[in-house]
Amino acid sequence: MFDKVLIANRGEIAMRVARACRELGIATVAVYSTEDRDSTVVSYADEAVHIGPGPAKRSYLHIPSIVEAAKLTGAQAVHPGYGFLSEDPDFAEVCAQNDLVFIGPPADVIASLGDKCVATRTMADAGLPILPGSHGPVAGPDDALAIAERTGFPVILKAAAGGGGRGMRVLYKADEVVDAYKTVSSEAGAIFGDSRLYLERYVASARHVEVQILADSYGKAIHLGVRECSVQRRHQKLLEESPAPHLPQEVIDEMGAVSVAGAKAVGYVGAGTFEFLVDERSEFYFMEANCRIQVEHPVTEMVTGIDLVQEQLRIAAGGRLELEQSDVVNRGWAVECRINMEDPDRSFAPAPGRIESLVLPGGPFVRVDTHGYPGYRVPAIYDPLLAKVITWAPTRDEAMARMDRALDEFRATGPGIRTTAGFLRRVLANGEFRSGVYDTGLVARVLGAGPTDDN
Amino acid sequence: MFDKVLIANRGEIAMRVARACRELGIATVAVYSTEDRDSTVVSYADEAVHIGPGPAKRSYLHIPSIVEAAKLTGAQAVHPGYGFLSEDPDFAEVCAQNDLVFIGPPADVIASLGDKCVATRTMADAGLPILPGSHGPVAGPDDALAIAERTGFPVILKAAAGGGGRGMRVLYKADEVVDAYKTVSSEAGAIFGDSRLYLERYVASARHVEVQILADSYGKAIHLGVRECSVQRRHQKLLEESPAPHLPQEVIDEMGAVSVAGAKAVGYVGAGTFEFLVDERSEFYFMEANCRIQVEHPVTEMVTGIDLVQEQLRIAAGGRLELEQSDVVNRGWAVECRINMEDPDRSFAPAPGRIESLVLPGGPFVRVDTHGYPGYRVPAIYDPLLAKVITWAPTRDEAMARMDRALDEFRATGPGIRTTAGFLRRVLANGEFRSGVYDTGLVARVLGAGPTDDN
Amino acid sequence: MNEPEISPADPNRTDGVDAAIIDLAQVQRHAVELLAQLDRPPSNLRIQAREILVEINWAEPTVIGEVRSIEVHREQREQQRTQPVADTDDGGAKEFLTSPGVGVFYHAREPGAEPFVSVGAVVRPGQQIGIIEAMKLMIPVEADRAGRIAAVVKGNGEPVEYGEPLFELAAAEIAEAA
Amino acid sequence: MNEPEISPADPNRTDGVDAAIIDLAQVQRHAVELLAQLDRPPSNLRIQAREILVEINWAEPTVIGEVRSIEVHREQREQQRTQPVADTDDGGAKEFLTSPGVGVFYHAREPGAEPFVSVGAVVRPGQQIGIIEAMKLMIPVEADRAGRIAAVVKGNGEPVEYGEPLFELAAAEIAEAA
Repeated sequence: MFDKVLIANRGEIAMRVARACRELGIATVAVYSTEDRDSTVVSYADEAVHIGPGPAKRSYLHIPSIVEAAKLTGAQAVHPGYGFLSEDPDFAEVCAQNDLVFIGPPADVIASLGDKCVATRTMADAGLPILPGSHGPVAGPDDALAIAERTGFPVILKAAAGGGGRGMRVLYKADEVVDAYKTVSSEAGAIFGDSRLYLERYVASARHVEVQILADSYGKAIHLGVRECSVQRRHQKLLEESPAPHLPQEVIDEMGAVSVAGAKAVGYVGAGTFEFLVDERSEFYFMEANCRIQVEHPVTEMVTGIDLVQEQLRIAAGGRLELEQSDVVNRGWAVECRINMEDPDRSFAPAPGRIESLVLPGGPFVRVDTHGYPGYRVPAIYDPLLAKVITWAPTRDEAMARMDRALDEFRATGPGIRTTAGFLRRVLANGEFRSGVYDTGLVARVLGAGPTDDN
Repeated sequence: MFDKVLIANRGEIAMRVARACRELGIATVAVYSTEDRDSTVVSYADEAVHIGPGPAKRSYLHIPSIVEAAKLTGAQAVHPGYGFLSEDPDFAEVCAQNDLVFIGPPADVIASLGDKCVATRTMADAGLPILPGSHGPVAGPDDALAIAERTGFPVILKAAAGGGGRGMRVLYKADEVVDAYKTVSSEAGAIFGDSRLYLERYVASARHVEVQILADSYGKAIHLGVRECSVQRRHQKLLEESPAPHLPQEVIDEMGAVSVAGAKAVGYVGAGTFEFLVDERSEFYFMEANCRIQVEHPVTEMVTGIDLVQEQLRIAAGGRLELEQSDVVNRGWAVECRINMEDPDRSFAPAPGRIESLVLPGGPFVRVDTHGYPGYRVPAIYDPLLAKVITWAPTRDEAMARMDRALDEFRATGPGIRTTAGFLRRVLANGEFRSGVYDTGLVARVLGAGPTDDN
Repeated sequence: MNEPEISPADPNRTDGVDAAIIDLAQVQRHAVELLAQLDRPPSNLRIQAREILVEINWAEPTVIGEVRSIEVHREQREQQRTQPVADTDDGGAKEFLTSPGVGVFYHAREPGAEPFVSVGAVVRPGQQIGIIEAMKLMIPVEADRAGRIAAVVKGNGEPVEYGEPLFELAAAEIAEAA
Repeated sequence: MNEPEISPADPNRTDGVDAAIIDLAQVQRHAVELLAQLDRPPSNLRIQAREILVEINWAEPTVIGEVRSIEVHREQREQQRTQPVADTDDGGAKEFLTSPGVGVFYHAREPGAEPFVSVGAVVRPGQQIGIIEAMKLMIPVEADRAGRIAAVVKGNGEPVEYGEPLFELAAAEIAEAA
């Protein structure tokens, strides 16, 4: 195992990684920007290195500073967390060149899975079901039209390098296709520096369900079941649960099996996620693979009892995956709520500030992952995530009742501060959510229903 | 299910009960003494009634005020927590007379199990193994000597009404017996108002292992495995774990089976605990049965996934126990540390005061039950328990590493405040504790070893 | 726990309450003077003197009701529970005879009977002023000090908590009667 | 994030730093003036102006070492990391040329060569004052302002973090050179 690991991230995930390291007896190095000099992980870690000013490009995305910080402190490995450099194949490559272990898959795996067209083709070859469509970059507007007509409307045009809901458009009629192609392609070029698009069938009532996998560097891979991530606002997840309600066990098993096959096909190493679109008939289609630990990984941990970050560390250190597929036993139900520093009454506008008092929920089967503390000045320039509240119970209804109790206990106050905790309680109270029969349109419907019409 | 429950307790257990009620949709009534007017549960509960001044005799032990508070607020049931009135058969009786459901076993069961001589005889009749000895009150000093010689030295003399380490004496030679009988008997009379003693074999290397049971009012009973409670200082538990290390599964199963038989024999209803003394050869002997929820109940919850307080509420409301014995599946390992407001460097002298800052551990598989908050003035006149930190992991070693990490995160500061968190880390680091082969003498040995000689 | 042990059978003692009553009006006057001297309006003013607490919060126009600290929540709850102790017009303080227990408070021995005390009556320490019914027992409530009854705070048949005011004593009478 | 985008391949640019540097001495002077005007010593003084932060804590004599809040812990860690900025005997403030990145700092182009600057040297903005080796690349470090080198803070071959002082500038020279 490593003696010392550098954590190339900030916020709650930096604390998450530091805790896993401490439990394994690994010393930690935090890196921080000037904005984050008072952050929890800076005092929690065994060492901390100031790597640059606030803007991420000059600190958390600045590869030379991070690599030098690792070398100066003698860290043997770098944990990238999520976001920032976590899925940057160049960073993984530079780590390797500098004798640092990048805690994640090899650079070439990140590169191939990061290109949606390549990833889709690879996974189709590995036997994963793919939505009807272009299965690769569309050659031009005329090609787009031809493929759309073959696929059948509605269809969706998406940037090959896209993500987070940007660079995509749903098309309902043939006469929209040519103009839309030109617009989305130039948008994609401007945003991602890559104007290639692909096109596929658009599923109106779609669920976003993902499979957690673990693979070691000796070719062994297992899956840890699914997470339901359909509670999204503008493609940002707000709440996740595991398992996925009303998804038959045989579908979950099949999604797991094809994900393991996909991971093996690309030589995946570490913890990874296979995202699927699930339609009304529980048919599933591969969407993309993520090469990082996910924000929502705790729900999988709570139902399986497996610490995913510890597994990442063991695998990166060259350990063999000791878990067999049969060791992964799902128990009960878990749900995670992301508490963001945003104002739900002002279109989720950022609402950061200095936290004067912070009351976190506690008691049975409640877990909180946060970097917040009373007196913490939340920087405005980063991700609005303040805390993840996770609850577990034997059944979904009990887990949701427990989450409602936990969110009610949560308090973060200070000048100008608002959080999404209250809004998440509205989601929990929504009849559609409670039934477990919901899709990615749920949040828009909850918002449309207004604050007094929840049930 | 009840609509409204009164919580006749304070501190962390009042919060624990209030959380269970909230998750079940039950309204809560807190009762509080003048000392506790700023306590967390007073603001957390739906209603709160001021029942008297600080001294427990005039508030938390004052039956008329509690019963009236329940009647004035329309509460249908009373949860007594632990300590205070939780094992007072008179209180259970008064509740029944006032049409209030006492959440616990019937008054006559509490009365019979509260008398050790009666309890021992009853359990011996039900087939539970009992330590060789008097099996009932000793008739006098001469009878004590005869029984001691038949049992074989060393023996222990204990007050029939005793508990908490008071009113007991270990005897190694026949010529000690007569004088000791007289001394302990008069002590017992002074402390407990009952001078009866019993005598049994003294086990030098004894473990304290207890079985959690659940029984409904229709005669169904199950057990939820064991808790190892041998980390004690002067008979006060400091740390508990589940399951018990190095205790063979067949012994655990047998202890569980006899506890269920004992519970059925006395008509037990609710959550209860059967305490056993376990000797070096894993032979076990019934010591006593506790009619309350235990401080250490969370370790059982973490390994079984069953919420014991919710089960208490369901059973008290007349619900049938829906769990079968086969539903109780132990998963992994859990440990609880009790963080007391005491100074380990000053013989664990009380060290209460105003908590200026309070940092609670968080992250994966860590649970905290506390009534503390920043700014809380801890009253000096009650129990020193500030927080219970519970960790879970697949294995004992991992659970202990996680607990060490969690205790390291714990901070409670303020003028005059000290806690036992640091001392508990010394216990965790102790080689004997880590091996899992320890008995109730462990803490004395850790203390004897001094702060720099832990391993 | 230096307080003398008092038997639960004798719950209507109120030792220590006298010592806790201080001049509320004076604290309020200080608060008003202080406010007048401030250049800009504060969002929070808190003045505490012994057991009297005057706390005033001004809602910020931007603050939404939902965002509040648990401390504020606790204060609010506390205000609901503790009877408001308003000052008199002439700036004097009020004193009360308070409830020694939890139960239902009665003014008279039985329905229709004369109340034990009425407004204007002068009471002596130890004089019965009412009854608290707790667990179907009728427990006499006695005055713990002398004074003249200025007002009846708790109505006949109303529930009371420990420490709640039952009768107000006339301020001017206190020194006189003592 | 209105700051201009800077390529990671060109990490030794310091755009925007000029704009962030304000007169530390002025802030410190204000702090001292403020302190002189206070009737009693505060336990905490914190003055922030743009990116300059002056924070002073006075330890209470009653605080025991082990009993400390996470905030105190953080302060201590922070003090270890941020070089202490002591004021000079004559009351003037110190100014530093600081590290624009993380790596190993060298005084000279190669072992044995003359250092880029020595004590007493006057530097111009943009003048090379050293090299930071990061990821085996030798990145020139340039002065971001004018001044006379008063002291060498970071030795040749020592590791540096972002923002660490490399050279001290003589206070008197700052206005002169500016």
